[in-house]
Amino acid sequence: MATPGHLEFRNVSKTYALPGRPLVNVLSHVSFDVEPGAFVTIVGPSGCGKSTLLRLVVGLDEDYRGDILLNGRRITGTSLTRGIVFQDHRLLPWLTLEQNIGLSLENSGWSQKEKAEAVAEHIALVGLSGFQKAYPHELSGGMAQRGAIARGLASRPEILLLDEPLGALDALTRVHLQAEIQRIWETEGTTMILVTHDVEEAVYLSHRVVVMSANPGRVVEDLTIDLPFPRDRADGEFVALKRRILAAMGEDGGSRRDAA
Amino acid sequence: MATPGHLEFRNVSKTYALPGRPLVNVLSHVSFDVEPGAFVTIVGPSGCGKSTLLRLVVGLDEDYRGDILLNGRRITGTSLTRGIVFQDHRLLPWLTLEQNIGLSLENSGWSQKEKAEAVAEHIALVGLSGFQKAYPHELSGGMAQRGAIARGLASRPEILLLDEPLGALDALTRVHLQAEIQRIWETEGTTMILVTHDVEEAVYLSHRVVVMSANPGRVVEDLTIDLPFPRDRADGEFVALKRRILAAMGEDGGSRRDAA
Amino acid sequence: PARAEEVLPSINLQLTPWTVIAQEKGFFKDAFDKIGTTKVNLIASGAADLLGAEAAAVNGGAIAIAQRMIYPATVHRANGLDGVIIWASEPSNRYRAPILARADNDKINSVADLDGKKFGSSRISCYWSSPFEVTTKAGLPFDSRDKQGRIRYTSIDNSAVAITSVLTGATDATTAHLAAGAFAGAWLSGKLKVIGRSPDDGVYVNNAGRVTYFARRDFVNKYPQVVKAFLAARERTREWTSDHVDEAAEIVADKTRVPLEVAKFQITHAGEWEFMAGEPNAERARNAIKTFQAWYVENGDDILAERGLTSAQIDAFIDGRFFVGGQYSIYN
Amino acid sequence: MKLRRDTLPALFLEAFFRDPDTQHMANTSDTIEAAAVEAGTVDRPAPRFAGGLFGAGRPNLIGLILPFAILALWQTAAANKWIDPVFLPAPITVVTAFWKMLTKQHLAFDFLASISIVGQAFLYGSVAAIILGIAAGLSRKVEQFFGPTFDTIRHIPGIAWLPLIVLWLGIGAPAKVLVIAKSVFFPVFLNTLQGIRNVEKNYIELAKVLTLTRWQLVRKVIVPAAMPSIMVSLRYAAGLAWALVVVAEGLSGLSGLGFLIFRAQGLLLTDQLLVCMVIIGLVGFAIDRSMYVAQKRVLKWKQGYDG
Amino acid sequence: MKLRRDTLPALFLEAFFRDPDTQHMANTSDTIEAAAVEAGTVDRPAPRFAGGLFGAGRPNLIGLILPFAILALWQTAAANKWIDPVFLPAPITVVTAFWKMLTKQHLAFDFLASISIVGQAFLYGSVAAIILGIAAGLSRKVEQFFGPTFDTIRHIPGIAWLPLIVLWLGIGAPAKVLVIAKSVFFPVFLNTLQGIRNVEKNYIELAKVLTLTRWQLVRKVIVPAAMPSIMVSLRYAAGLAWALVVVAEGLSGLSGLGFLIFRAQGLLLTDQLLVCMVIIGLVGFAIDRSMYVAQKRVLKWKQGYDG
Ligand SMILES: Nc1ncnc2c1ncn2[C@@H]1O[C@H](COP(=O)(O)OP(=O)(O)OP(=O)(O)O)[C@@H](O)[C@H]1O
Ligand SMILES: Nc1ncnc2c1ncn2[C@@H]1O[C@H](COP(=O)(O)OP(=O)(O)OP(=O)(O)O)[C@@H](O)[C@H]1O
Ligand SMILES: [Mg+2]
Ligand SMILES: [Mg+2]
Repeated sequence: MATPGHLEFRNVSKTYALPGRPLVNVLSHVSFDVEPGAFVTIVGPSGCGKSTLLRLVVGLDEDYRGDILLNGRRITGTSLTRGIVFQDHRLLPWLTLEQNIGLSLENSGWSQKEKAEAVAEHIALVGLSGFQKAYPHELSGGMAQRGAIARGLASRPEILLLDEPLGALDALTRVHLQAEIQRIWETEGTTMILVTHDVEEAVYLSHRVVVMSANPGRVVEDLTIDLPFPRDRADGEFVALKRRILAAMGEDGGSRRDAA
Repeated sequence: MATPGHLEFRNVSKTYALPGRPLVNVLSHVSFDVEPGAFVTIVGPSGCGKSTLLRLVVGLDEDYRGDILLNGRRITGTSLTRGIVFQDHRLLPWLTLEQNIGLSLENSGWSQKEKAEAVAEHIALVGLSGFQKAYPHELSGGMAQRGAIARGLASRPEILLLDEPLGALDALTRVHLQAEIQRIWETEGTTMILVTHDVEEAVYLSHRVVVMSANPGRVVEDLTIDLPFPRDRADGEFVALKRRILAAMGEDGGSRRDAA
Repeated sequence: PARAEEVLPSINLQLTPWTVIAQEKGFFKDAFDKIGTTKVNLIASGAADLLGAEAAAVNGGAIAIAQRMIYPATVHRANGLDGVIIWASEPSNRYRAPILARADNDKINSVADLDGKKFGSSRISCYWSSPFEVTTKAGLPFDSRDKQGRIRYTSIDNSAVAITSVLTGATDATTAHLAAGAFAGAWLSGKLKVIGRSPDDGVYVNNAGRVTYFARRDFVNKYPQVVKAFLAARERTREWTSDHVDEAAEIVADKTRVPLEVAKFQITHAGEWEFMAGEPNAERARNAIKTFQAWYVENGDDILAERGLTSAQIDAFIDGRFFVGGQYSIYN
Repeated sequence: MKLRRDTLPALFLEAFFRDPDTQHMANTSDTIEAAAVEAGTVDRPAPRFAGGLFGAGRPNLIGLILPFAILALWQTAAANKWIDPVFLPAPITVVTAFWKMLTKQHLAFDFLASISIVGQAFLYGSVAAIILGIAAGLSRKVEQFFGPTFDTIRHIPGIAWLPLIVLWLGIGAPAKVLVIAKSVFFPVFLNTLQGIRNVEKNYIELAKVLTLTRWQLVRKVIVPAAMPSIMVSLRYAAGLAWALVVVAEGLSGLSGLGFLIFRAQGLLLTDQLLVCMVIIGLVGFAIDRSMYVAQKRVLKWKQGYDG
Repeated sequence: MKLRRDTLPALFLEAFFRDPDTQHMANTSDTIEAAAVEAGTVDRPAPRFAGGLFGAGRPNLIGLILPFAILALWQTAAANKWIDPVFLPAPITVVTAFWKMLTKQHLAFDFLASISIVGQAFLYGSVAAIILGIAAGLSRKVEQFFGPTFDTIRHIPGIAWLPLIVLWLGIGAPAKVLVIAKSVFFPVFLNTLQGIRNVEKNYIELAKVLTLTRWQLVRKVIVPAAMPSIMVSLRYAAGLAWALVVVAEGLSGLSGLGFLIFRAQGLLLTDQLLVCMVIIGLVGFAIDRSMYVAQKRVLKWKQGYDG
């Protein structure tokens, strides 16, 4: 269905002015490529500019230096081919869960029936059947986050940006959704860019892990994960890669994951 | 500083009405005790009623069956002795970070100087120095969450409820804050009730782990963790406890954490 | 010899062309000082007049003695306002409330031309009672709330709107006191012409068109000497003004903030009412009310029909003490 | 907003006799009350409302205190002649006057005349205001284009415009409608505009990401989010429209409540004046409550502060 | 709100000549512009505003189109006598009249008279409305107590109250102030109340958890959150107060712009009428923009939709 495109970051820099702290270099000379259909994960400490980077890709902010090119052309504005699951769920409080998910299909060009099916299917996918008519304030934190994931997946974009989509979920639900995301990535060929704090998740799911660091926000490591799917979390190479990423993040020694 | 109290849950039940789905049994006959100064962690799948339970303890909702007793008296209303860090950060958008944290000290009875010190100290604690004057929308997701933690800790309540406070944080920051929370718990004798999705975190930090399950929300396991502090995450008993909790949550077999 | 009375140290009066002259020339001072009333406040009551608010002002003491045309004054009394008329004017004249049309409207030159045309004026004043008589006598009754007549009558309370309507053709005719502040400008602009006048022997000129002054009954009973002094000052002002038109006009222009030519017009126009002579005879004043009341009721005035005054009420309404032969009369 | 016409009177009764914030609950609780008793507790906005006088709802008794106090004061003042009856006739006199006006003086007709003017003016004024408000809200350009002019014009008293309005529209119904509609326009326009400015940027970003069209953005995001603000201005403007019917009908005519008020004032027919005031007040109140209930239904997703 | 008095004129100029949403940026960018050039890009609300005519800001040229178009139309209409000069004198006549009124007829004095009435009425009306609005917002009980009565009274035309107001307060300044203050009261009251009702429940819960007192709740949570709503009603009410000064000053007195308007209408001095209209419009506009700028500063935390 989707025809994925080639995404390039060329020397992307961005600054914010903050009161009492003149300039924050949120992104500084960020450069890397994302192949069509790749699964790239971005990890890095809180506040290092991951969400900012995704905002640029999705086209919400065009005020930066450098270029973000899709198929060789600079990204301008938003597009249905680039979807995002925001870090906060951003379900509209005046729409029911169903309507919230349906909103992403408004301009899909599908028939009413296709839309209804897609909505129902994705609600089931994230385990929220029965809450179709619930308003966001009637959902728990994790449920709302799952709703947001359903909304992001439902419209089947070519490039899907996921900003810590699984952060508020328990391990079981998390594993289930990881599997679903992976399945969709494989069957639809969607290019996925995932932000996560869970390095294991990063290694488990992705082709490539981009490690960022803060002050200024920059890329410090860009690792290709060549292990075959499905991956074994206990595999030696898997653990070694995990450790290497953690090391890049400055987390080796004393970290509990390291010890696991 | 704080004089902790004894907290009892006696047959606590709560129901919500949802459109198209008449009644949700959010909590069903929940009973357990929390000793003064204990560190209790609640784990359970998304939507099983953890946040609801904390809302009841903090006194935001008195419409439930059964009793929640503090020092033998039913909890009514909110009190400065019971603090909470909400699952969403809930920083007030019109206050700067500093002011947001200061808000929790309004009625502490401390002098201006003490308040200012406490604010500065807690901002430093969560690694947000330099962002004192930033408004919430100028913070990243994880930074906002850290701000909320700072607010929760600053007023030194006797009982502190933490609703997934570390969910949006990278591993390094997370470990650092776990250590801080543990330190405060030890030095101040605060009773801590933590909701988390990270079972390792639960075992690492707490005296007791209460495992909940959904539909209806109920307690399925109530485990005492007797390991000495500081704990070793690689310790055999530690891993066994982790496994047992995961099993109680229905996560054994196929779970990645299990495999680790 | 007057009884010992309470002294009224200060009095509030309407700010009108004659009162500003009386104030400026010291006629008030001369009349009031004798009875211990040392302060006269002139209050500009603007649109409050129109809205019945001046009755409230009189009642609340904000104005001691107020001017009102006899028709609304009667209705106020009928509604229970506990006041008395302490002065009534001589009969009106044909110049007081003429029917006006646009000067360049050659289709309408007389009352007869109004058949089927639109007429807009305030329903609660001379602007209704005068043309009502004229057109009724001409066989062209106004529309009323209940039935259609020959002339499309509509009530327009805002005088600026009434004039604008005629000037723009939204209505064909209206009635106004040309000497009134709200109309003098329009008349002097030359854009209006007179197409009809109240008949000299008619009800309006002789009865309904009279001007009155009224005050609260208890005020009058308490301070009859004040009332007398007020009337005396008025009389003196009237005489002085007719001898000193230009000086009077300057005072009026300055104190009521109107252009000089307008002020002069307000004093000299034949239809003015500020400087009219009084009706000395109480009985004639009473008969005036009785006559126009009967006439209007007979001709279908829905308001008076319902709220008329009895003869006895009318007799009491005109306070004879201030007319010829009365204890406090200035005519004696 | 989506109410069928025939439900409006019912809504009004409901609005008056029930506590406002039990409205929503009352609707659902009918069906689930039984189940709830067995299964546990049912969540209510606040427990203090449980078990009212009339079952699920409780009549707004508190709200009746003040009106009755005023009525009692009025009656006492009239009985003891604190205020001259010519300015404040006794309530019973007013009732008599009402009856007489109704049976003998076509009061119903006047009422219809006024309500038709008010209704039209409110409709035109508020529709124009919402459309322009949305346009200005969506585009800074539009706001900048109209803004300074509107912000100047709206300060100029309506009365000052009268001659020009008569010039263009005469003194018939259109002029009256315009006078009222102009006054309805501004509060609704400003509140719509500000309501849109206050829509959270996050939601707009979401809409951008979902590539909603302008129209979808308006319908799905902006209007719902600005609705509380728009509704309050509509409620206010409905009152304003009534208040202005007097000015408008003073413009011309021999019918309508405004005419009656003017006439009653000029001639000191205070009983009739009070009849008109009470009618306008009560009708306004009824309209207001219907709109309030409509608002509650439209905004049932809203988790606001209930006091 | 926290502005010193002497900054107000400056604010007004700024408001007029700059694009509204560059205000905030303009303040910070002065200090950091230099640094930004070196270090990378500076975030601005929208890039389209970068590099305006006057440096950091851009004059709101769009907003001048309509006024100038109206002026041009007016001049043309007058020159070609489309409209009788008695209704619409040429602009130049109006300017002459303005000069004459200013130099020979104490226009400044009338202006001060009006502004003092309007200022007082606006102050009393809006302060009362905000206090009562907050009280009603905080407590359903208070709302229910006043609600029905207010919602009835506010529909009753101000003009209908005149006799009673005159009876109690006479026809001097207090009566005028009351007439205007009453009209200022309701929009501000309703918007304050609704603004509070719209404060997110989450924030109220937070305040409860922090055991803020009522007063802290009001100051730290409710007022900031309801501020956008309150501000828009204040802006609107300021306009209303001006519009009503005519009614109030028509009531009585020989001074003030309202009196001048009435007199001009009566005497068909249309040039003077227009002078008054233009003055009121421009003063109203100035007040409005000052309040707008104040609002922008007070609400600098607000991430709303910028159009
Ligand atoms: N206001 C409400 N109205 C109706 N149902 C509600 C409401 N609040 C919560 N619920 C329901 O209560 C259940 C429990 O919610 P709760 O927020 O306590 O879950 P949780 O255990 O915190 O989940 P998570 O880990 O996802 O945050 C959910 O099914 C939710 O739909
Ligand atoms: N609107 C803004 N104004 C000023 N500074 C901002 C703004 N938005 C973000 N920032 C700053 O940019 C930096 C990066 O923010 P970003 O949200 O991209 O971080 P992140 O990597 O997503 O962090 P997290 O993992 O905590 O979500 C932070 O220092 C933040 O303070
Ligand atoms: Mg982020
Ligand atoms: Mg939760």
